[in-house]
Amino acid sequence: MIDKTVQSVVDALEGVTSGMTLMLGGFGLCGIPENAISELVRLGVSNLKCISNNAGVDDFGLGLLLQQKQIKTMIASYVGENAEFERQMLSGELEVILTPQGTLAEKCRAAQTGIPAFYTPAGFGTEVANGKEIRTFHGKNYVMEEAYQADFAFVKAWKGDEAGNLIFNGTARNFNPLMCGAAKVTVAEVEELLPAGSLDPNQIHIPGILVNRIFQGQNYEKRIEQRTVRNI
Amino acid sequence: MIDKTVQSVVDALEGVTSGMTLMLGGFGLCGIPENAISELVRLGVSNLKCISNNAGVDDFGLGLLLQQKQIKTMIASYVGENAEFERQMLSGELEVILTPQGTLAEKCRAAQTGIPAFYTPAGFGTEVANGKEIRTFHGKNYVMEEAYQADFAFVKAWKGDEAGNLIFNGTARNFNPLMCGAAKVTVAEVEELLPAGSLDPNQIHIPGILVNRIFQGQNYEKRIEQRTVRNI
Amino acid sequence: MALDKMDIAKRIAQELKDGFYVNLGIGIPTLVANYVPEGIQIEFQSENGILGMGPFPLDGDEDADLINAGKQTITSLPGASFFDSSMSFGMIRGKHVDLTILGAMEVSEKGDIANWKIPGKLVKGMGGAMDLVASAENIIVAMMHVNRKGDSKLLSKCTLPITGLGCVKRIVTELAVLDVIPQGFCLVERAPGVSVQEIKEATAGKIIIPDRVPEMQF
Amino acid sequence: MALDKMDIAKRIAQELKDGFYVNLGIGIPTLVANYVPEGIQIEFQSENGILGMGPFPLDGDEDADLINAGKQTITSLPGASFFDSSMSFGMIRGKHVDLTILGAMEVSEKGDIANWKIPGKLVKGMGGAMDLVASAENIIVAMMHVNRKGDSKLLSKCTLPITGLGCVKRIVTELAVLDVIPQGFCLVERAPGVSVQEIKEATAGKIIIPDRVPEMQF
Repeated sequence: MIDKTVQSVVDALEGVTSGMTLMLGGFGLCGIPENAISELVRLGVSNLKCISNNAGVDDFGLGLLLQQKQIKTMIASYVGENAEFERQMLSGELEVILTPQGTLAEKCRAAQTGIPAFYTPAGFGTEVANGKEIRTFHGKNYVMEEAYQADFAFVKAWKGDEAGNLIFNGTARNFNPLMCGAAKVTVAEVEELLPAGSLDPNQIHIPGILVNRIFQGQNYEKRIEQRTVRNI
Repeated sequence: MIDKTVQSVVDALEGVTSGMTLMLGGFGLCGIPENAISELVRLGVSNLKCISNNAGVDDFGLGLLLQQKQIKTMIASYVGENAEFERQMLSGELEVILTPQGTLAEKCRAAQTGIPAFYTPAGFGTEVANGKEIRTFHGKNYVMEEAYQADFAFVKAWKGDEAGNLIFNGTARNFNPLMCGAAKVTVAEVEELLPAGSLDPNQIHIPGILVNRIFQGQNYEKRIEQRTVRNI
Repeated sequence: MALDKMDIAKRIAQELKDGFYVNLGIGIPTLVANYVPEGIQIEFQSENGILGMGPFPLDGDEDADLINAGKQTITSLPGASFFDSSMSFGMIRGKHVDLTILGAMEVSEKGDIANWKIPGKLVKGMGGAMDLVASAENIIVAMMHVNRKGDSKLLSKCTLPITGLGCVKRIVTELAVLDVIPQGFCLVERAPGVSVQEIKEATAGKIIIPDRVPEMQF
Repeated sequence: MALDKMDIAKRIAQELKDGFYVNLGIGIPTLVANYVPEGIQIEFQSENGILGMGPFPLDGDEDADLINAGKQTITSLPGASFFDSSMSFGMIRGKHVDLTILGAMEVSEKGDIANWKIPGKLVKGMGGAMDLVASAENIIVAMMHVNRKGDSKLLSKCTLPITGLGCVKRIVTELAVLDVIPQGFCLVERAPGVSVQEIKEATAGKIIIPDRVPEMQF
């Protein structure tokens, strides 16, 4: 067993510097790497290019990095719910590259799996396809999309083991598995870190080979964006 | 819950006709859809194009279809261990298209996920790349490969539920998940068919949406090709 | 009388067929889940990674790890499954989802849809909409026939940035049900008490009026 | 004296580094697992879908659902995981596997490898070999220096159909360890008692002989 554990979030983020391209898992505030984000704020690294489906809210998630103006470029599919984001985007401080959600997922998975490019129907005929190759297969038009290239990927899992194997919970899975191994260094934080051999090898969502560093996360807030209940 | 159960292998294979393209899961004899293969023999359909990593052995797996000369074209990555296969191939009765194993897997997954084509480094500079587009990304050469198109996919899972959700066991997983939803009709046979709600939604390998018909398999032989043991 | 949002959702729910996997967009489409006809089995997919989505949880049962694409807390039903975003959009692109219901700012008579961006205003992003409209065989748009300024949203050509080309099959508004056919918008049904003339006037794109246009039945 | 297969495997095992994920081909490469140096952690990947592969099972413990790429029954170690073929070759193409050790029929002085097909003879197929050689950063070939007819397998150009171009980094044979460098095969080590001259004669491709060629150490 190859041990991937590091003792703290500080060790986990060693090597992160300003100007890097980072992938961050999560959908909205669900399944975001809370510990890594806090540490990025503490480190004060800037000029970051962040690849993440969303950009958090004003005071949580990637919103914390926006507050400190640490992000220069944001690649996302949906960026509502964030006034500071809006201000920086409209003032031109922040570059925003909007990408269809499925394309964003597949570009991560392509990076993970050594596929340099693929074709998708998403975005054909729209401004998303500008400057990209268009190609017809079986009478339908597709856009060529290339794999992302990133320096660090920060993901959050539910359970993990010392070998770096990960299991996600519910819809907190989302982009997290696809970002593992999709950057030069993958850092996983987990709610529960277990000894190797604790997880059923059949049930592992991401094998440890795709994770470089794993650590026991602390103080998860797991904020809910839209608490919605039924009455009966 | 959308019920995908059918009562027998006969119902499961309804609509299979001669000349069709079939995907069959399994690696060697591990995780092959034994019941579906037996029924294909019984049905006597011929002129089949089969996509499967291997072609079985003389008296088991796809070898059973070869014995009856039901296969016209075989797409596989490795076809050793089968004398009848060899005879038919050398005599020209059987067309064989050899495809790198990872490319075969990815062409199935592409069909499953609506990706018409992708680039892979496998086979560049070899006869596998003949007639295919070559393209350079970041200084490395890649071959363009297209998704498969198939009529039926036959897969074997360990556990399944009425909704068609599947869980695989050990290395019997192999190509089975990738063929689900990769053909017009996906037929899953399982060792244990359970009521919907019996499986943990976190642990499902293939969601039922990718399976059209599911049935309780019978009399699994699960033959071992190379029984190898250690002495201590 | 023009329909309200609940009625639009109710009318769209009549399009659900037994065994359909359905993806619902935010807004009116979400309401469709409340009107699934008796006796048919439907599974709802939410593109953030669940199939077999159930109703909102009871107060106190909310789980931060279980939300829908609108970021609302949800529940899962027996037979549900969770998966990653790649598998989720694989289902969508692979045409495994039978029906997509979503809102729109504009639809053209060619079936083009614009629903993600108003130039000069804040752009929130397309989320999964471009993947959905580029992939689904069967797309129903739920929207108001005219915008707040009184301009028709059914146009000969979209004026706003496109989300997808030639993809909308059917539109349900507060006034009518229309199909997109090669000749333009084909009027299929009128809202109860709404005249063909009213619908014609509210439709800027080319509209085809059959001899008989029945009222919607609820 | 020329090495036997066990010794070739033993020498290759010296290339293993702590924390390496390793894919072993069929034949001599499989034997490398028996000689992992003390004190280092290695995980073996088998491309049919397991990471953390253990030794063969004890008699009676065989599991038909647990095999390696050679279709042999195996076991799994603590920390192991099972996955599908797409994920498995994703690991390989994505360069997550640190070292690939495989056999060859021919290697050229440019690092091309041929190991899957002999025209006119039965073709069994490339299996995962083309994916492996096209992707791995670090490929070691384990093979005999000459074939049964006495012809060198280290050539200026491969005569057999290619498996991959310019991919082999190091070759370990019964006679020598050689690196593929821009100028050709660079002789790195001799088997104990084997002379430089012997190696030179057994090598048809261009061979570069440094001033000092140490003997292999075991």
